[in-house]
Amino acid sequence: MTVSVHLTRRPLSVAAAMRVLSGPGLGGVVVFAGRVRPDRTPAGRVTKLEYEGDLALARSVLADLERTAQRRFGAVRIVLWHRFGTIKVGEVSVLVGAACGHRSAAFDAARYLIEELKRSVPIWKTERARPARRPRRPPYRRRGRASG
Amino acid sequence: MTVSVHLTRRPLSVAAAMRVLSGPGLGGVVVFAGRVRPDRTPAGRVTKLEYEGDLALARSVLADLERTAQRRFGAVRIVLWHRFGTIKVGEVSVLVGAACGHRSAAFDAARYLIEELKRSVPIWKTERARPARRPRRPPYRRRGRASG
Amino acid sequence: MAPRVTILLFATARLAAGASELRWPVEPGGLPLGSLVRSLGSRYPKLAPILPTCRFVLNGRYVVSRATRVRPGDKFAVHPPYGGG
Amino acid sequence: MAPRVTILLFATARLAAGASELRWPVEPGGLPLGSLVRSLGSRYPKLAPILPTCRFVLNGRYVVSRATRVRPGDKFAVHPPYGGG
Repeated sequence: MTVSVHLTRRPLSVAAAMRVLSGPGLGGVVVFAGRVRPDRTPAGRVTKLEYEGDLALARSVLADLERTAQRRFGAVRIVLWHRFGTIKVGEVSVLVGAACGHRSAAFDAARYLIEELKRSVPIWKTERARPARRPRRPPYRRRGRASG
Repeated sequence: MTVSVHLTRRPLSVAAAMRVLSGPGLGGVVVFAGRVRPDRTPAGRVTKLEYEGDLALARSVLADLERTAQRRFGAVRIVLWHRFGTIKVGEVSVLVGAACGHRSAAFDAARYLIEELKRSVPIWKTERARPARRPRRPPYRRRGRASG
Repeated sequence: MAPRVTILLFATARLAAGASELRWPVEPGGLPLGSLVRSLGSRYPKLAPILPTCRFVLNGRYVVSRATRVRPGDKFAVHPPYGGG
Repeated sequence: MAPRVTILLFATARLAAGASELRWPVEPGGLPLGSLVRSLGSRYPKLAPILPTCRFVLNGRYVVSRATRVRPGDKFAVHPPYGGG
Protein backbone atom coordinates (compact mmCIF):
# COMPACT_ATOMS: atom_id res chain seq x y z
CA MET A 1 0.00 0.00 0.00
CA THR A 2 1.39 3.34 -0.98
CA VAL A 3 -1.80 5.39 -0.97
CA SER A 4 -3.22 7.79 1.56
CA VAL A 5 -6.85 6.70 1.39
CA HIS A 6 -7.65 3.01 1.42
CA LEU A 7 -10.73 0.89 2.18
CA THR A 8 -10.01 -2.80 2.26
CA ARG A 9 -11.17 -6.15 3.58
CA ARG A 10 -7.56 -7.14 4.34
CA PRO A 11 -5.61 -6.60 7.59
CA LEU A 12 -4.00 -3.18 8.04
CA SER A 13 -0.23 -3.02 8.53
CA VAL A 14 1.36 -0.31 10.65
CA ALA A 15 4.72 -1.03 9.04
CA ALA A 16 3.18 -0.32 5.62
CA ALA A 17 1.66 2.88 6.99
CA MET A 18 5.10 3.99 8.23
CA ARG A 19 6.48 3.56 4.71
CA VAL A 20 3.80 5.90 3.37
CA LEU A 21 4.46 8.32 6.24
CA SER A 22 8.03 9.03 5.25
CA GLY A 23 9.78 11.61 3.18
CA PRO A 24 12.53 14.20 3.38
CA GLY A 25 12.23 16.45 6.41
CA LEU A 26 9.26 14.62 7.96
CA GLY A 27 10.60 14.48 11.51
CA GLY A 28 7.35 13.76 13.36
CA VAL A 29 5.00 10.87 12.63
CA VAL A 30 1.88 10.07 14.64
CA VAL A 31 -0.18 6.95 14.00
CA PHE A 32 -3.51 6.07 15.57
CA ALA A 33 -4.72 2.47 15.45
CA GLY A 34 -8.22 1.50 16.52
CA ARG A 35 -8.66 -2.08 17.67
CA VAL A 36 -11.91 -3.99 18.15
CA ARG A 37 -12.70 -4.21 21.87
CA PRO A 38 -14.48 -7.18 23.50
CA ASP A 39 -17.14 -4.91 24.97
CA ARG A 40 -20.01 -6.27 27.00
CA THR A 41 -23.40 -5.71 25.38
CA PRO A 42 -26.90 -6.83 26.33
CA ALA A 43 -26.45 -9.60 23.77
CA GLY A 44 -23.21 -10.85 25.38
CA ARG A 45 -19.50 -10.22 24.87
CA VAL A 46 -18.50 -8.77 21.47
CA THR A 47 -16.39 -11.23 19.50
CA LYS A 48 -16.26 -9.38 16.19
CA LEU A 49 -17.63 -6.40 14.33
CA GLU A 50 -19.10 -6.24 10.86
CA TYR A 51 -18.11 -3.00 9.11
CA GLU A 52 -20.00 -1.74 6.11
CA GLY A 53 -19.71 1.53 4.23
CA ASP A 54 -21.06 3.60 1.40
CA LEU A 55 -17.68 2.99 -0.10
CA ALA A 56 -17.54 5.39 -3.05
CA LEU A 57 -18.74 8.29 -0.94
CA ALA A 58 -16.50 7.23 1.97
CA ARG A 59 -13.47 7.37 -0.34
CA SER A 60 -14.33 10.84 -1.50
CA VAL A 61 -14.94 12.16 2.05
CA LEU A 62 -11.60 10.63 3.16
CA ALA A 63 -9.84 12.33 0.24
CA ASP A 64 -11.38 15.64 1.36
CA LEU A 65 -10.12 15.03 4.90
CA GLU A 66 -6.63 14.41 3.57
CA ARG A 67 -6.58 17.69 1.68
CA THR A 68 -7.94 19.59 4.67
CA ALA A 69 -5.30 18.14 7.00
CA GLN A 70 -2.56 18.99 4.53
CA ARG A 71 -3.75 22.55 4.30
CA ARG A 72 -4.55 23.08 7.96
CA PHE A 73 -1.64 21.28 9.66
CA GLY A 74 0.97 21.18 6.94
CA ALA A 75 0.76 17.39 7.12
CA VAL A 76 2.80 16.23 4.16
CA ARG A 77 1.97 12.54 4.20
CA ILE A 78 -1.28 11.09 5.45
CA VAL A 79 -2.73 7.64 5.99
CA LEU A 80 -6.49 7.09 6.23
CA TRP A 81 -7.02 3.35 6.06
CA HIS A 82 -10.17 1.55 7.14
CA ARG A 83 -11.02 -2.11 7.02
CA PHE A 84 -14.51 -3.33 6.32
CA GLY A 85 -16.17 -6.74 6.47
CA THR A 86 -15.68 -8.97 9.51
CA ILE A 87 -13.06 -7.85 12.03
CA LYS A 88 -12.31 -9.91 15.12
CA VAL A 89 -11.66 -8.63 18.63
CA GLY A 90 -8.08 -7.38 18.95
CA GLU A 91 -7.65 -6.66 15.24
CA VAL A 92 -7.04 -3.18 13.85
CA SER A 93 -10.12 -1.69 12.15
CA VAL A 94 -8.70 1.75 11.38
CA LEU A 95 -5.24 3.26 10.86
CA VAL A 96 -4.81 7.00 10.73
CA GLY A 97 -1.43 8.70 10.43
CA ALA A 98 0.19 12.04 9.74
CA ALA A 99 3.81 12.91 8.99
CA CYS A 100 4.91 16.50 9.47
CA GLY A 101 8.10 18.45 10.01
CA HIS A 102 7.51 18.53 13.73
CA ARG A 103 5.63 16.50 16.32
CA SER A 104 3.06 19.06 17.40
CA ALA A 105 1.47 19.34 13.96
CA ALA A 106 1.58 15.56 13.53
CA PHE A 107 -0.33 15.02 16.79
CA ASP A 108 -2.90 17.67 15.88
CA ALA A 109 -3.37 16.32 12.36
CA ALA A 110 -3.76 12.68 13.46
CA ARG A 111 -6.25 13.67 16.15
CA TYR A 112 -8.22 15.77 13.69
CA LEU A 113 -8.30 12.97 11.13
CA ILE A 114 -9.65 10.28 13.45
CA GLU A 115 -12.26 12.59 14.97
CA GLU A 116 -13.47 13.69 11.54
CA LEU A 117 -13.35 10.14 10.20
CA LYS A 118 -15.69 9.01 12.95
CA ARG A 119 -17.96 12.00 12.52
CA SER A 120 -18.25 12.34 8.78
CA VAL A 121 -17.26 9.18 6.90
CA PRO A 122 -20.15 6.84 5.92
CA ILE A 123 -18.93 3.70 7.67
CA TRP A 124 -20.92 1.65 10.17
CA LYS A 125 -20.27 -1.25 12.48
CA THR A 126 -22.60 -3.92 13.73
CA GLU A 127 -21.62 -5.87 16.82
CA ARG A 128 -21.56 -9.65 16.85
CA ALA A 129 -21.65 -11.00 20.36
CA ARG A 130 -21.34 -14.39 21.96
CA PRO A 131 -24.25 -14.75 24.39
CA ALA A 132 -23.06 -15.21 27.95
CA ARG A 133 -23.65 -18.84 28.91
CA ARG A 134 -26.72 -18.93 31.14
CA PRO A 135 -25.66 -20.14 34.57
CA ARG A 136 -27.07 -23.63 34.99
CA ARG A 137 -29.40 -24.30 37.83
CA PRO A 138 -27.27 -25.95 40.51
CA PRO A 139 -28.06 -29.65 40.90
CA TYR A 140 -31.02 -29.99 43.19
CA ARG A 141 -30.03 -31.58 46.47
CA ARG A 142 -32.82 -33.55 47.97
CA ARG A 143 -33.14 -33.72 51.66
CA GLY A 144 -33.13 -37.38 52.22
CA ARG A 145 -34.67 -39.64 49.62
CA ALA A 146 -37.84 -39.10 47.79
CA SER A 147 -39.98 -41.61 46.13
CA GLY A 148 -39.85 -42.12 42.34
CA MET B 1 11.17 -6.56 22.02
CA THR B 2 8.44 -6.99 24.57
CA VAL B 3 9.47 -4.35 27.09
CA SER B 4 8.13 -0.86 27.68
CA VAL B 5 11.46 0.89 28.21
CA HIS B 6 14.30 0.20 25.83
CA LEU B 7 17.56 1.92 24.86
CA THR B 8 19.30 0.30 21.94
CA ARG B 9 21.78 0.82 19.12
CA ARG B 10 19.56 -1.18 16.76
CA PRO B 11 16.76 0.09 14.50
CA LEU B 12 13.35 0.55 16.10
CA SER B 13 10.40 -1.37 14.67
CA VAL B 14 6.89 0.06 14.77
CA ALA B 15 5.47 -3.41 14.14
CA ALA B 16 7.26 -4.65 17.28
CA ALA B 17 5.91 -1.67 19.21
CA MET B 18 2.37 -2.53 18.10
CA ARG B 19 2.81 -6.04 19.52
CA VAL B 20 3.71 -4.55 22.90
CA LEU B 21 0.79 -2.11 22.62
CA SER B 22 -1.87 -4.79 22.55
CA GLY B 23 -4.03 -6.48 25.11
CA PRO B 24 -7.66 -7.17 25.91
CA GLY B 25 -9.84 -4.08 25.74
CA LEU B 26 -7.11 -1.76 24.45
CA GLY B 27 -9.15 -0.10 21.71
CA GLY B 28 -6.99 2.98 21.12
CA VAL B 29 -3.28 2.95 20.28
CA VAL B 30 -1.22 6.04 19.49
CA VAL B 31 2.39 5.82 18.35
CA PHE B 32 4.78 8.71 17.85
CA ALA B 33 7.92 8.17 15.77
CA GLY B 34 10.66 10.77 15.57
CA ARG B 35 12.82 10.66 12.46
CA VAL B 36 16.16 12.37 11.87
CA ARG B 37 15.64 15.42 9.67
CA PRO B 38 18.19 16.69 7.13
CA ASP B 39 18.21 20.15 8.69
CA ARG B 40 20.44 22.90 7.40
CA THR B 41 23.05 24.01 9.91
CA PRO B 42 25.92 26.49 9.69
CA ALA B 43 28.16 23.45 9.16
CA GLY B 44 26.08 22.20 6.22
CA ARG B 45 23.22 19.74 5.75
CA VAL B 46 22.74 17.20 8.58
CA THR B 47 23.41 13.67 7.37
CA LYS B 48 23.25 11.85 10.69
CA LEU B 49 22.98 12.37 14.41
CA GLU B 50 25.09 10.87 17.17
CA TYR B 51 22.96 10.10 20.22
CA GLU B 52 24.51 9.54 23.61
CA GLY B 53 22.91 9.12 27.01
CA ASP B 54 23.50 8.65 30.70
CA LEU B 55 21.95 5.28 30.07
CA ALA B 56 21.36 3.90 33.56
CA LEU B 57 19.72 7.12 34.70
CA ALA B 58 17.82 7.44 31.41
CA ARG B 59 16.31 3.98 31.94
CA SER B 60 15.16 4.85 35.40
CA VAL B 61 13.62 8.18 34.34
CA LEU B 62 11.82 6.41 31.47
CA ALA B 63 10.47 3.82 33.90
CA ASP B 64 9.16 6.67 36.08
CA LEU B 65 7.47 8.21 33.02
CA GLU B 66 5.82 4.89 32.26
CA ARG B 67 4.36 4.62 35.75
CA THR B 68 3.18 8.23 35.69
CA ALA B 69 1.42 7.75 32.34
CA GLN B 70 -0.24 4.58 33.57
CA ARG B 71 -1.54 6.38 36.65
CA ARG B 72 -2.48 9.65 35.00
CA PHE B 73 -4.01 8.46 31.71
CA GLY B 74 -4.90 4.87 32.48
CA ALA B 75 -2.49 3.84 29.74
CA VAL B 76 -2.24 0.09 30.09
CA ARG B 77 0.62 -0.62 27.70
CA ILE B 78 3.41 1.81 26.97
CA VAL B 79 6.41 1.94 24.65
CA LEU B 80 9.36 4.24 25.35
CA TRP B 81 12.11 3.20 22.98
CA HIS B 82 15.11 5.32 22.07
CA ARG B 83 18.04 4.54 19.82
CA PHE B 84 21.51 5.78 20.56
CA GLY B 85 24.76 5.77 18.58
CA THR B 86 24.78 6.89 14.95
CA ILE B 87 21.38 7.43 13.31
CA LYS B 88 21.11 8.48 9.68
CA VAL B 89 18.71 10.99 8.20
CA GLY B 90 15.26 9.42 7.70
CA GLU B 91 15.74 6.76 10.37
CA VAL B 92 13.60 6.57 13.51
CA SER B 93 15.43 7.75 16.64
CA VAL B 94 12.56 7.48 19.10
CA LEU B 95 9.31 5.50 19.34
CA VAL B 96 6.73 6.38 21.95
CA GLY B 97 3.37 4.65 22.23
CA ALA B 98 0.39 4.26 24.50
CA ALA B 99 -2.49 1.79 24.39
CA CYS B 100 -5.65 2.64 26.28
CA GLY B 101 -9.30 1.71 26.30
CA HIS B 102 -10.17 4.76 24.22
CA ARG B 103 -8.44 7.08 21.80
CA SER B 104 -8.54 10.29 23.79
CA ALA B 105 -6.45 8.91 26.65
CA ALA B 106 -4.04 7.29 24.19
CA PHE B 107 -3.41 10.60 22.40
CA ASP B 108 -2.94 12.43 25.70
CA ALA B 109 -0.59 9.77 27.09
CA ALA B 110 1.58 9.58 23.95
CA ARG B 111 1.85 13.36 23.81
CA TYR B 112 2.76 13.54 27.48
CA LEU B 113 5.39 10.82 27.09
CA ILE B 114 7.25 12.41 24.18
CA GLU B 115 7.19 15.88 25.73
CA GLU B 116 8.51 14.55 29.05
CA LEU B 117 11.06 12.35 27.32
CA LYS B 118 12.53 15.37 25.57
CA ARG B 119 12.45 17.46 28.72
CA SER B 120 13.65 15.08 31.37
CA VAL B 121 15.53 12.08 29.98
CA PRO B 122 19.36 12.37 29.87
CA ILE B 123 19.85 11.82 26.15
CA TRP B 124 21.72 14.16 23.80
CA LYS B 125 22.30 14.41 20.09
CA THR B 126 25.20 15.86 18.19
CA GLU B 127 24.69 16.80 14.55
CA ARG B 128 26.98 15.51 11.84
CA ALA B 129 26.71 17.60 8.72
CA ARG B 130 28.06 17.44 5.21
CA PRO B 131 29.52 20.85 4.40
CA ALA B 132 27.74 22.42 1.48
CA ARG B 133 29.99 22.18 -1.56
CA ARG B 134 31.42 25.60 -2.15
CA PRO B 135 30.10 26.87 -5.48
CA ARG B 136 32.96 26.74 -7.94
CA ARG B 137 34.02 29.94 -9.56
CA PRO B 138 32.44 29.86 -13.02
CA PRO B 139 35.00 29.24 -15.75
CA TYR B 140 36.61 32.52 -16.66
CA ARG B 141 35.64 33.61 -20.11
CA ARG B 142 38.27 35.62 -21.78
CA ARG B 143 37.28 38.29 -24.11
CA GLY B 144 39.07 37.25 -27.18
CA ARG B 145 42.35 35.44 -26.95
CA ALA B 146 45.15 36.11 -24.61
CA SER B 147 48.72 35.17 -24.98
CA GLY B 148 50.20 32.18 -23.14
CA MET C 1 -40.67 -1.31 -16.74
CA ALA C 2 -42.23 1.11 -14.24
CA PRO C 3 -40.14 4.18 -13.34
CA ARG C 4 -38.22 3.48 -10.13
CA VAL C 5 -35.71 4.91 -7.67
CA THR C 6 -32.99 2.69 -6.22
CA ILE C 7 -32.90 3.07 -2.44
CA LEU C 8 -29.80 1.91 -0.54
CA LEU C 9 -30.18 1.23 3.17
CA PHE C 10 -27.22 0.91 5.55
CA ALA C 11 -26.64 -0.41 9.06
CA THR C 12 -29.64 0.11 11.39
CA ALA C 13 -31.76 1.33 8.47
CA ARG C 14 -30.98 -1.89 6.59
CA LEU C 15 -31.83 -4.00 9.64
CA ALA C 16 -35.07 -2.09 10.26
CA ALA C 17 -36.24 -2.47 6.66
CA GLY C 18 -34.91 -6.01 6.30
CA ALA C 19 -33.33 -5.09 2.95
CA SER C 20 -30.21 -3.33 1.78
CA GLU C 21 -31.63 -2.21 -1.55
CA LEU C 22 -35.16 -1.31 -2.66
CA ARG C 23 -36.54 -0.57 -6.11
CA TRP C 24 -39.09 2.10 -5.32
CA PRO C 25 -41.79 2.99 -7.87
CA VAL C 26 -42.25 6.73 -8.47
CA GLU C 27 -44.26 8.93 -10.83
CA PRO C 28 -42.41 9.76 -14.06
CA GLY C 29 -41.97 13.34 -12.79
CA GLY C 30 -40.43 12.16 -9.53
CA LEU C 31 -41.28 13.46 -6.05
CA PRO C 32 -39.78 15.65 -3.32
CA LEU C 33 -37.28 13.92 -1.04
CA GLY C 34 -39.51 14.70 1.96
CA SER C 35 -42.39 12.74 0.43
CA LEU C 36 -40.15 9.79 -0.41
CA VAL C 37 -38.84 9.66 3.18
CA ARG C 38 -42.37 9.86 4.59
CA SER C 39 -43.62 7.02 2.42
CA LEU C 40 -40.57 4.92 3.33
CA GLY C 41 -41.44 5.36 7.01
CA SER C 42 -45.05 4.35 6.36
CA ARG C 43 -44.07 1.23 4.41
CA TYR C 44 -41.46 0.18 7.03
CA PRO C 45 -42.72 1.15 10.51
CA LYS C 46 -39.48 -0.01 12.19
CA LEU C 47 -37.57 2.37 9.93
CA ALA C 48 -39.73 5.39 10.85
CA PRO C 49 -38.02 6.25 14.18
CA ILE C 50 -34.57 5.96 12.57
CA LEU C 51 -35.21 8.27 9.62
CA PRO C 52 -35.07 11.56 11.57
CA THR C 53 -31.45 10.74 12.58
CA CYS C 54 -30.37 9.93 9.02
CA ARG C 55 -28.46 11.81 6.36
CA PHE C 56 -29.57 11.37 2.76
CA VAL C 57 -27.42 10.98 -0.32
CA LEU C 58 -28.76 11.46 -3.83
CA ASN C 59 -26.59 10.15 -6.66
CA GLY C 60 -23.47 10.33 -4.48
CA ARG C 61 -24.06 13.79 -2.98
CA TYR C 62 -25.50 14.80 0.36
CA VAL C 63 -28.85 16.52 0.14
CA VAL C 64 -30.24 18.70 2.86
CA SER C 65 -33.38 20.21 1.37
CA ARG C 66 -36.52 18.10 1.69
CA ALA C 67 -37.77 19.79 -1.45
CA THR C 68 -35.04 18.26 -3.62
CA ARG C 69 -36.74 16.28 -6.37
CA VAL C 70 -35.98 12.55 -6.64
CA ARG C 71 -36.54 11.25 -10.13
CA PRO C 72 -36.79 7.83 -11.78
CA GLY C 73 -33.34 6.29 -12.21
CA ASP C 74 -31.89 8.17 -9.23
CA LYS C 75 -29.90 6.42 -6.52
CA PHE C 76 -30.99 7.43 -3.05
CA ALA C 77 -29.05 6.34 0.06
CA VAL C 78 -30.19 6.41 3.68
CA HIS C 79 -27.29 6.95 6.12
CA PRO C 80 -27.88 6.43 9.84
CA PRO C 81 -25.35 8.11 12.14
CA TYR C 82 -21.82 7.01 11.26
CA GLY C 83 -19.84 4.62 13.40
CA GLY C 84 -16.49 4.04 11.73
CA GLY C 85 -13.15 3.80 13.48
CA MET D 1 46.48 6.24 44.94
CA ALA D 2 45.27 9.77 45.67
CA PRO D 3 41.57 10.16 46.56
CA ARG D 4 39.59 11.02 43.45
CA VAL D 5 36.10 11.69 42.11
CA THR D 6 35.06 10.28 38.72
CA ILE D 7 33.54 13.04 36.61
CA LEU D 8 31.41 12.08 33.58
CA LEU D 9 30.88 14.73 30.90
CA PHE D 10 28.20 14.49 28.23
CA ALA D 11 27.45 16.19 24.93
CA THR D 12 28.49 19.86 24.83
CA ALA D 13 30.24 19.51 28.22
CA ARG D 14 32.29 16.62 26.84
CA LEU D 15 33.18 18.58 23.72
CA ALA D 16 34.12 21.67 25.76
CA ALA D 17 36.38 19.70 28.11
CA GLY D 18 37.74 17.46 25.39
CA ALA D 19 37.14 14.40 27.59
CA SER D 20 34.19 12.23 28.56
CA GLU D 21 35.62 11.13 31.89
CA LEU D 22 37.94 12.83 34.37
CA ARG D 23 39.58 11.47 37.51
CA TRP D 24 39.50 14.51 39.75
CA PRO D 25 41.68 14.67 42.88
CA VAL D 26 39.91 15.78 46.05
CA GLU D 27 40.74 16.09 49.76
CA PRO D 28 39.98 12.92 51.72
CA GLY D 29 37.02 14.73 53.35
CA GLY D 30 35.58 15.69 49.95
CA LEU D 31 34.23 19.12 49.00
CA PRO D 32 30.92 20.90 48.35
CA LEU D 33 29.45 20.37 44.88
CA GLY D 34 29.56 24.14 44.30
CA SER D 35 33.35 24.19 44.81
CA LEU D 36 33.85 21.21 42.50
CA VAL D 37 31.83 22.91 39.75
CA ARG D 38 33.77 26.16 40.18
CA SER D 39 37.13 24.45 39.92
CA LEU D 40 35.94 22.50 36.85
CA GLY D 41 35.08 25.80 35.19
CA SER D 42 38.52 27.23 36.06
CA ARG D 43 40.38 24.22 34.73
CA TYR D 44 38.32 24.09 31.48
CA PRO D 45 37.49 27.67 30.43
CA LYS D 46 35.35 26.48 27.50
CA LEU D 47 33.24 24.49 29.96
CA ALA D 48 32.62 27.47 32.25
CA PRO D 49 29.78 29.08 30.21
CA ILE D 50 28.01 25.72 29.87
CA LEU D 51 28.01 24.78 33.56
CA PRO D 52 25.23 27.19 34.64
CA THR D 53 22.83 25.41 32.22
CA CYS D 54 23.73 21.94 33.51
CA ARG D 55 22.04 19.48 35.85
CA PHE D 56 24.32 17.46 38.15
CA VAL D 57 24.03 13.80 39.09
CA LEU D 58 25.84 12.29 42.05
CA ASN D 59 26.01 8.51 42.16
CA GLY D 60 22.98 8.19 39.92
CA ARG D 61 20.77 10.79 41.60
CA TYR D 62 20.05 14.38 40.72
CA VAL D 63 21.47 16.89 43.20
CA VAL D 64 20.20 20.41 43.50
CA SER D 65 21.98 21.81 46.54
CA ARG D 66 25.42 23.25 45.87
CA ALA D 67 26.30 22.37 49.47
CA THR D 68 26.02 18.63 48.82
CA ARG D 69 29.35 17.05 49.68
CA VAL D 70 31.22 15.16 46.95
CA ARG D 71 33.56 12.55 48.40
CA PRO D 72 36.40 10.38 47.08
CA GLY D 73 35.04 7.45 45.13
CA ASP D 74 31.88 9.31 44.12
CA LYS D 75 30.67 9.41 40.53
CA PHE D 76 29.68 12.88 39.44
CA ALA D 77 27.95 13.53 36.10
CA VAL D 78 27.53 16.83 34.27
CA HIS D 79 24.33 16.96 32.18
CA PRO D 80 23.86 19.80 29.69
CA PRO D 81 20.24 20.44 28.62
CA TYR D 82 18.70 17.27 27.21
CA GLY D 83 18.09 16.74 23.55
CA GLY D 84 16.59 13.31 23.07
CA GLY D 85 13.78 12.43 20.71
